[in-house]
Amino acid sequence: MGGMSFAADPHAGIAAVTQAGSTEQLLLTLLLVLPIVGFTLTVVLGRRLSRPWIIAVPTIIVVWAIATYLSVQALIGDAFHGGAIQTTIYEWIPAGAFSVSFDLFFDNLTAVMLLVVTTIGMLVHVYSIGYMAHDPGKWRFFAYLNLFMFSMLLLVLAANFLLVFAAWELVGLSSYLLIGFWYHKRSAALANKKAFLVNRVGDIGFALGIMAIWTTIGTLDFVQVFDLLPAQLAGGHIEQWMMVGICLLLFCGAMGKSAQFPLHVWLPDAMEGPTPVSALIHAATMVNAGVYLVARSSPLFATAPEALILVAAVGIFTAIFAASIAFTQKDIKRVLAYSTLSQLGYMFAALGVGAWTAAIFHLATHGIFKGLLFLGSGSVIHGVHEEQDMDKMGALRRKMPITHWTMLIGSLAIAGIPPLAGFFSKDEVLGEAFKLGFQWVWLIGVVVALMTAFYMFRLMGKTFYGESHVDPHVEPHVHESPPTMTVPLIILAVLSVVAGAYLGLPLGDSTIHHWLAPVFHPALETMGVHAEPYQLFGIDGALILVSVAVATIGMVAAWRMFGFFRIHDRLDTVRALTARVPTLYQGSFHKWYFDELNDLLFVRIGGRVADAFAWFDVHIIDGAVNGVATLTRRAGDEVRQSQTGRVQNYALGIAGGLILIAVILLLVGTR
Amino acid sequence: MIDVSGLPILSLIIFAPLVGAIALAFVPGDNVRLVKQVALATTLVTLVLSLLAAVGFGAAAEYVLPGSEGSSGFRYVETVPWIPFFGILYRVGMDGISLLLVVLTTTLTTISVVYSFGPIKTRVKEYMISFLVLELGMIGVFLALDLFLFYIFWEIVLVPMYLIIGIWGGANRIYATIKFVLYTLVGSLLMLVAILATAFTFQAANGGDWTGAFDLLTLRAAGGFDPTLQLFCFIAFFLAFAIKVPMWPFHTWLPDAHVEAPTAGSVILAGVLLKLGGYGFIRFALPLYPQAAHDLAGIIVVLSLIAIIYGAIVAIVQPDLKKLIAYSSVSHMGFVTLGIFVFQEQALQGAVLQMINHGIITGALFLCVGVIYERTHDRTLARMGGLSKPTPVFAGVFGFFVFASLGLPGLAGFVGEFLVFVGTFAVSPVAAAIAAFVMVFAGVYLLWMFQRIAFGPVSDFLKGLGHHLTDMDRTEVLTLAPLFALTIIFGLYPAAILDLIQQPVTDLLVALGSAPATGLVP
Amino acid sequence: MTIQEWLAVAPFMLVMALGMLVIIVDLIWPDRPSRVTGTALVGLLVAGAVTVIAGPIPGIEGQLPATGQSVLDGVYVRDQLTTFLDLLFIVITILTVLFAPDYLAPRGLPVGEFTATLLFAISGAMLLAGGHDLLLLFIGLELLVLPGYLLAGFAKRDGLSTEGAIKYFLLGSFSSAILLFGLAFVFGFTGSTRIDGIAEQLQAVVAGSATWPVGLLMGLALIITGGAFKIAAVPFHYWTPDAYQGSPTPVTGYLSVAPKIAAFALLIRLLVEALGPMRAEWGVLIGVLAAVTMTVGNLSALGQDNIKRMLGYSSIAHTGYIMVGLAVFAVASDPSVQAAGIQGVLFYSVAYAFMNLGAFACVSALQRRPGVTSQIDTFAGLGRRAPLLGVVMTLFLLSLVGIPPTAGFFGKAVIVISAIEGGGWLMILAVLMMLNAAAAAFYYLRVVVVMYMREAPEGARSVTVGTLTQVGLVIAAIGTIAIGLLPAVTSATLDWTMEAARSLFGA
Amino acid sequence: MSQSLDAYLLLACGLFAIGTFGFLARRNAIAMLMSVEIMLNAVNLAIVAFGMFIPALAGAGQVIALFVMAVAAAEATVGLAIVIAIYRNRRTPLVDEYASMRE
Repeated sequence: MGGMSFAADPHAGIAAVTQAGSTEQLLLTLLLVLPIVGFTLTVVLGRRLSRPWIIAVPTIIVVWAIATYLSVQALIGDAFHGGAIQTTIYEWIPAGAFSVSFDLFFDNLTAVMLLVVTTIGMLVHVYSIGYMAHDPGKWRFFAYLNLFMFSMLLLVLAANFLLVFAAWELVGLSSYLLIGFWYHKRSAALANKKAFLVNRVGDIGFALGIMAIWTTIGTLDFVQVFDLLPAQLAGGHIEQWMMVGICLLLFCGAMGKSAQFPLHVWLPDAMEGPTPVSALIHAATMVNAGVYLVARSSPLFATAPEALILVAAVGIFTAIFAASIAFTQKDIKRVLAYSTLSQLGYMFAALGVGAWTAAIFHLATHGIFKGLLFLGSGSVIHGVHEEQDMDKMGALRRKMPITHWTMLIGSLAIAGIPPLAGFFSKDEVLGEAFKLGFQWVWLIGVVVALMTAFYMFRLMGKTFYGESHVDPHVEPHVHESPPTMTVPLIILAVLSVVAGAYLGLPLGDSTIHHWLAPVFHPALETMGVHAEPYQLFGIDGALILVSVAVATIGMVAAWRMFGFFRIHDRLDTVRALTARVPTLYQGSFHKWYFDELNDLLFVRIGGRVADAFAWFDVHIIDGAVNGVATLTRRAGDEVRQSQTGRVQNYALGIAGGLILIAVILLLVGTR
Repeated sequence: MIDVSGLPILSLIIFAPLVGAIALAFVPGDNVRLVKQVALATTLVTLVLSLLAAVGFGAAAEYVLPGSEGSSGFRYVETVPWIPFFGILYRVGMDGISLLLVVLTTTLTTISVVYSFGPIKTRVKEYMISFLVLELGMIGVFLALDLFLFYIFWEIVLVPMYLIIGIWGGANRIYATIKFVLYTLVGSLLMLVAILATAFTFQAANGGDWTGAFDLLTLRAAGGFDPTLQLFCFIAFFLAFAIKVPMWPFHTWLPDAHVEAPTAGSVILAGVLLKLGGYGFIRFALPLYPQAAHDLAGIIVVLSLIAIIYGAIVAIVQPDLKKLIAYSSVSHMGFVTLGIFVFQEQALQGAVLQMINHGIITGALFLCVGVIYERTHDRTLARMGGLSKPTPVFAGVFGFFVFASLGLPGLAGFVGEFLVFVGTFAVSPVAAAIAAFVMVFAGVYLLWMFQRIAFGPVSDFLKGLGHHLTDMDRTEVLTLAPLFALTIIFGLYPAAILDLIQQPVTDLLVALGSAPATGLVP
Repeated sequence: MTIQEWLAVAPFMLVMALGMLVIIVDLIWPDRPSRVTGTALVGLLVAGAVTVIAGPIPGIEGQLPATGQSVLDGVYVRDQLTTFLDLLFIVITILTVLFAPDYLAPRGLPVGEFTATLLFAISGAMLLAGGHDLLLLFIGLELLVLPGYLLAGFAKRDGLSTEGAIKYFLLGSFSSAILLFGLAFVFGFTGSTRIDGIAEQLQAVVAGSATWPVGLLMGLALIITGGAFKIAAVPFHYWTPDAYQGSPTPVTGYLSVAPKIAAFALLIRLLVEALGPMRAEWGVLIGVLAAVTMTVGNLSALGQDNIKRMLGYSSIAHTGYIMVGLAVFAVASDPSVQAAGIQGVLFYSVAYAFMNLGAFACVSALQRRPGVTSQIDTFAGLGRRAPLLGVVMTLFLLSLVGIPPTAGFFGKAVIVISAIEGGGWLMILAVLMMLNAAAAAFYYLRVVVVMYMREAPEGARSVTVGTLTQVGLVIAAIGTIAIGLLPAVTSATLDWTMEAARSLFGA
Repeated sequence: MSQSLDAYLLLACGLFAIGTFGFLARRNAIAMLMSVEIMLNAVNLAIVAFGMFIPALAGAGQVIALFVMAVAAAEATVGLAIVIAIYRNRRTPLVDEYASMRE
């Protein structure tokens, strides 16, 4: 732990749970009640409102204020002494020994998550006023956004696994609704279904994991689970392999929601939704739920190092895999989507190596700058009249200066250029990985950093610099976006600049470590990780230099290729380069054929299998049923044929029957 | 609060529809308005009576069988000797499970009757009489505590449903209705043999005295039938109930019946009739033949798992809306039987919950299909598309129930399914893991259906309907609103159900010899 | 003869005399058939009243002792069984008398002759009910079937009617000869014509554990064959569909009920009472015959489009069900179980009488207008054309299926429960019976389908049901429902049939 | 031989078999009716034989035989009536042509 030092507070950690005071209870409840009320009112009244956002947006601003107040109280005011508060709303499922309460839980991790979620959520709401201004169905949009905020807040506030699962599904629903917001587009209708279904695949694991937790530990409440676990492990009630199993199952859920390989396929398609949705749900908040889940379950994962290695491997593989696709995509939102995948991979890598704090740190900063980038891209798309293909953009920096500058800041941040936010968090992820003995993670991570810088500046170059490829009809109408859109961009840009420094300094003893130490202390204890002094002029410094260097290399390379600050871009060079490695280019361009593979496996082959089942049902099972009926009738017709209408035949029947009976009786009766 | 303890409230609930049906018989058939009013009034009275029973349920005294220790768990018990020759009683009683199912029945029947005002144009009187008799039968099944009485109600249900599908159904209705009746009869007639055999065994052991031989409470208290008898009788009961549920591979009557039945018929079929099977298992088959139930549980669990997965997979490729939902019922009802036969507290509670919730949600889905059908006279998915635009309210409501059916937390479908999962996992993680795959398959068929109907551009077929394609009218909203509300209420506050069924479930598990499983933490 | 002895024979003698009276009335008022019908109905009610007064009936204080009254040195016995059957026959006759005129009159068939013939036939049935002597049983049987042949061919200008009659007649007399030969063997090898005498003789053989003489076994085989013909058991059933189809519909209704039940009475007297000690020999045989009969009957009915033939096959199936009760008697060793078997036979007979007569009466009502065929299609849209007729027909059909709460359901339940009490392979018979009932539902419900789910053909005329037929239908419907639905009636029927069955065992 | 009951019974059985065979083999309704009469006479022979050889049955046998004759006569009457009726319809006494009712 890079030089971090925190006082081993005996009260720190999960044990220090107190019942929420009435004020906190009210505020926590309001956090959930307000958005759901906003949702309901907007659904009921929205169509009749001249300004459909009039309920939804103020609601979320209030929610943001409450969340910020609570979080600041907890993190800076240290109101709960690093511990947690819990409050019971009511008993949700009282099924005998299986009793699940609607409990809310608030500790420092929750506080950090709340800050990220509500801040970006609030900004996106405001931004949407402008972005959706001309959409006839915008009341639905704001209603869905409120529903999403409710679900996401429930997700971070939930005090037990089942409630998290419930929220997990609800964010999935919101995501489904918002991806399919433009339902008349067939692609949107397909994308939201795909998103929901792929998520459900992961949810199987999550659900089974929850069941496993209940059957092994006997409760689903976070605090109780974490409390009971050590004793039960030590006492042999629970075998270690069970923990590995539980953790892997939970991780399945996380993989689905956070779109980790191979369940990553839904996220790029989810870009069919309106851009604010992509920013809020598919970049800054919902997709982080998987990271949050693993972080929240750190005491469990800490007991299952085998599972953690898999987490790290999946994470870092997704990081490089997604980055490789982001290289060649033409759709501006898809580049960002793959970038999101890649960054989420970083977070999982961090979780996997045991750098819990680093993962959350990156989650927070990534939320800010990726939210910024998406909103910026939305501004661009808006500016060029709903065009998403970067080949039809270029040289927009003069026409959309605010968008340009804010996105440039975002790109620098994600590339990891000091002193922007991404630098601090990414450096911490990579540094921790190296120092905790996962040099392979670090090595791949460094490569990914290089790639990240490259594709981000490719995006910037193709969009804002070089020659304009904008449709000539549209060109004269390209304009900067309204203030409701630019102001959130500016705020996020400012945050991208300062958040990293605020949270990440001083190096080795950063604010965020202080905040999260109580949360992750038990996990670290279990894993036996101990803080080492930070060596700015030793290993830590060297690692910083390496990552900054690779980021710069990537940035400069893109810079040169995509014509920064030049009139003419060098697309010829790019073409020549790609022509030299056609296989790689095509592979990357086609996302390594994963959509095709899925189509083959699940649509074609799966469809055939389902057809076969249906055939079996109709022809074999129902065929057997009808067959019995037909057979019976046929038998009846056959039997009836003996009814010939001729008296002699009938008499023969009687005589035959008589002889048969007589013979039987004589045989039986005289034996 | 009205005190119902002095009234023969259960008999009132059972026979109120009969009174209505008889009254209807004297209403001239061409006075459709009066016919509808009488029918609606009858169902409303029955609904109110059942709600009164529900309100007074907590305060009502539990019946204690003379000569036995402890409560029987049933309230409002009424006992009248019926056929003394065989010791057959008219004995009805109510526990939490039957209370829920009765209220579900009265609610859905009322809704169905209201819904039918529009679509049913021919022979309205006969239709309403059939519905009322159907209601009588269904309520009777849920309340009967005498095996013979139970069987009689069980068979009574058959006739009106036969007529409803056969007279007011679709093109291929006769095939469907005869299949429905014959299939059900095969099972139920064998069950009759088992009932009689059980009673006789009791009588013989009791020195030739028929007293109490058909009485569930007496038989349950006596217990301990010979294993061979248990096995055969259980198999007979199993057949009857498995066909009704319907369990794989006895399910093929269901898609046909659903496709051909009129909307309200489908609602009742899916909402209540399928529950008769699950209820039969819980109320009769398990307490009477616990040994056989244990012996055969493994097979039944496997069949349930097959039903869950298989039903969902087959639903994926159904071109007809009603068929799709019918197969989804096969899958959903698989959870009921799975939950029952793992003999675990949570699973059993989940199974009961699932029965109620499936009744509400699938009933609502069929009503939604009816809304489409009334406007398009078609149910082919391939012809639908983009209904969100011309009929937004409908699309919203339909989507709501689609997600409820999908098991979205917070809505009714989730809790039951999850409890079954949890309970199953505690007994057999492998079974739970297999069943869990339905989470994806259910998503595939439900979302596919929803996408085909609500999303995309408006299909040419629908465009051709022009102004006939109106959004839901007031009656339709009125019928779906209670189900909408119940879906949310039972999703957010399942305790409303769970508290009621805790006692019966515990009793059943004790009778089965499976002590309620407790987590390690109290 | 004492008063009591006169009372004992009074019912069948009254009916016989009534037959003659009807002839006289018909002679006096040849063109007033309603007087004939009225006379017959009044007379039958009187006969019924006399029967009730004579007793013995459980629960009613009659003039005769509950243990029964022997007449003429034991040739005729009026016990609970006799009274029960007599009343059942009288009810059947009343119903037939009610149904017939509406069918016969439009076709120009003489009501007076019909009624007289019918009354003579039924007096034969009543003779059978109480016959306790081989000769008397044979006379009774002939008195029953000879008018039956005439009734079958009553529409003598109708080719089908006469064809059915001659088939029925030829095969019937063939089987009578067979039965008679069997009676002769029994008579010769036991040395007695009295039922109890024979039973005593055979009991002695059983007690001496000697083997049965071959002649006795031959006699048994011949009796079973002859009896099986009369009840229409497979493979002696071939005459049934043809005779049923050909006969005028009210006659078919009568033929499907009265001779069958009377033949069962004959079998009870012969096989159960007289040859009871030999039941080990005939029990299994009857059981197998029962299984084959119900299965073949139902299978044959499945594809049948002529409703009279269909009901004919169905009556064969019902014969199979009733035979289960006989098998129970033969197989069981516990007297109370044996009684339960006979009770099943009797209970089912009552239920069957009401529902089957009712069903045929509906067909007959539909055919009031000459020229209406017996094809099931003629029922199309009946639910609309004649709602009440549709409803009662549905009721009878449901009862024939065995759907509660109807008489038919209880009939099946009582027989099944007796089979279960019998245990062993009778359980298989019970299950087979239930599977058969399920299959049978198909063809009964097909009629309901046609009535309610098919539209009436173009130009179908509305159906008007005659008053007498209406009264008869109501009686039959009430009987069908009451036995199933009204607890008091169900219980009374159960008790009565049980007592009647027990009276065979001298209890 | 002629003094033994069995002989008479065998004769009766033979007659009965002949009657049965006639019933099965002949197609003419009248001939079939005559075959049935032969069967009834066979029975009568057996009954009378029983009466002869078994003292207890002496009286009964003869009475029964008389009754059977009466019944046979009645049967013949009814039968001929029916035969005439159908002959009027069908113009043939051959029963295998009476097959308009069949499956």
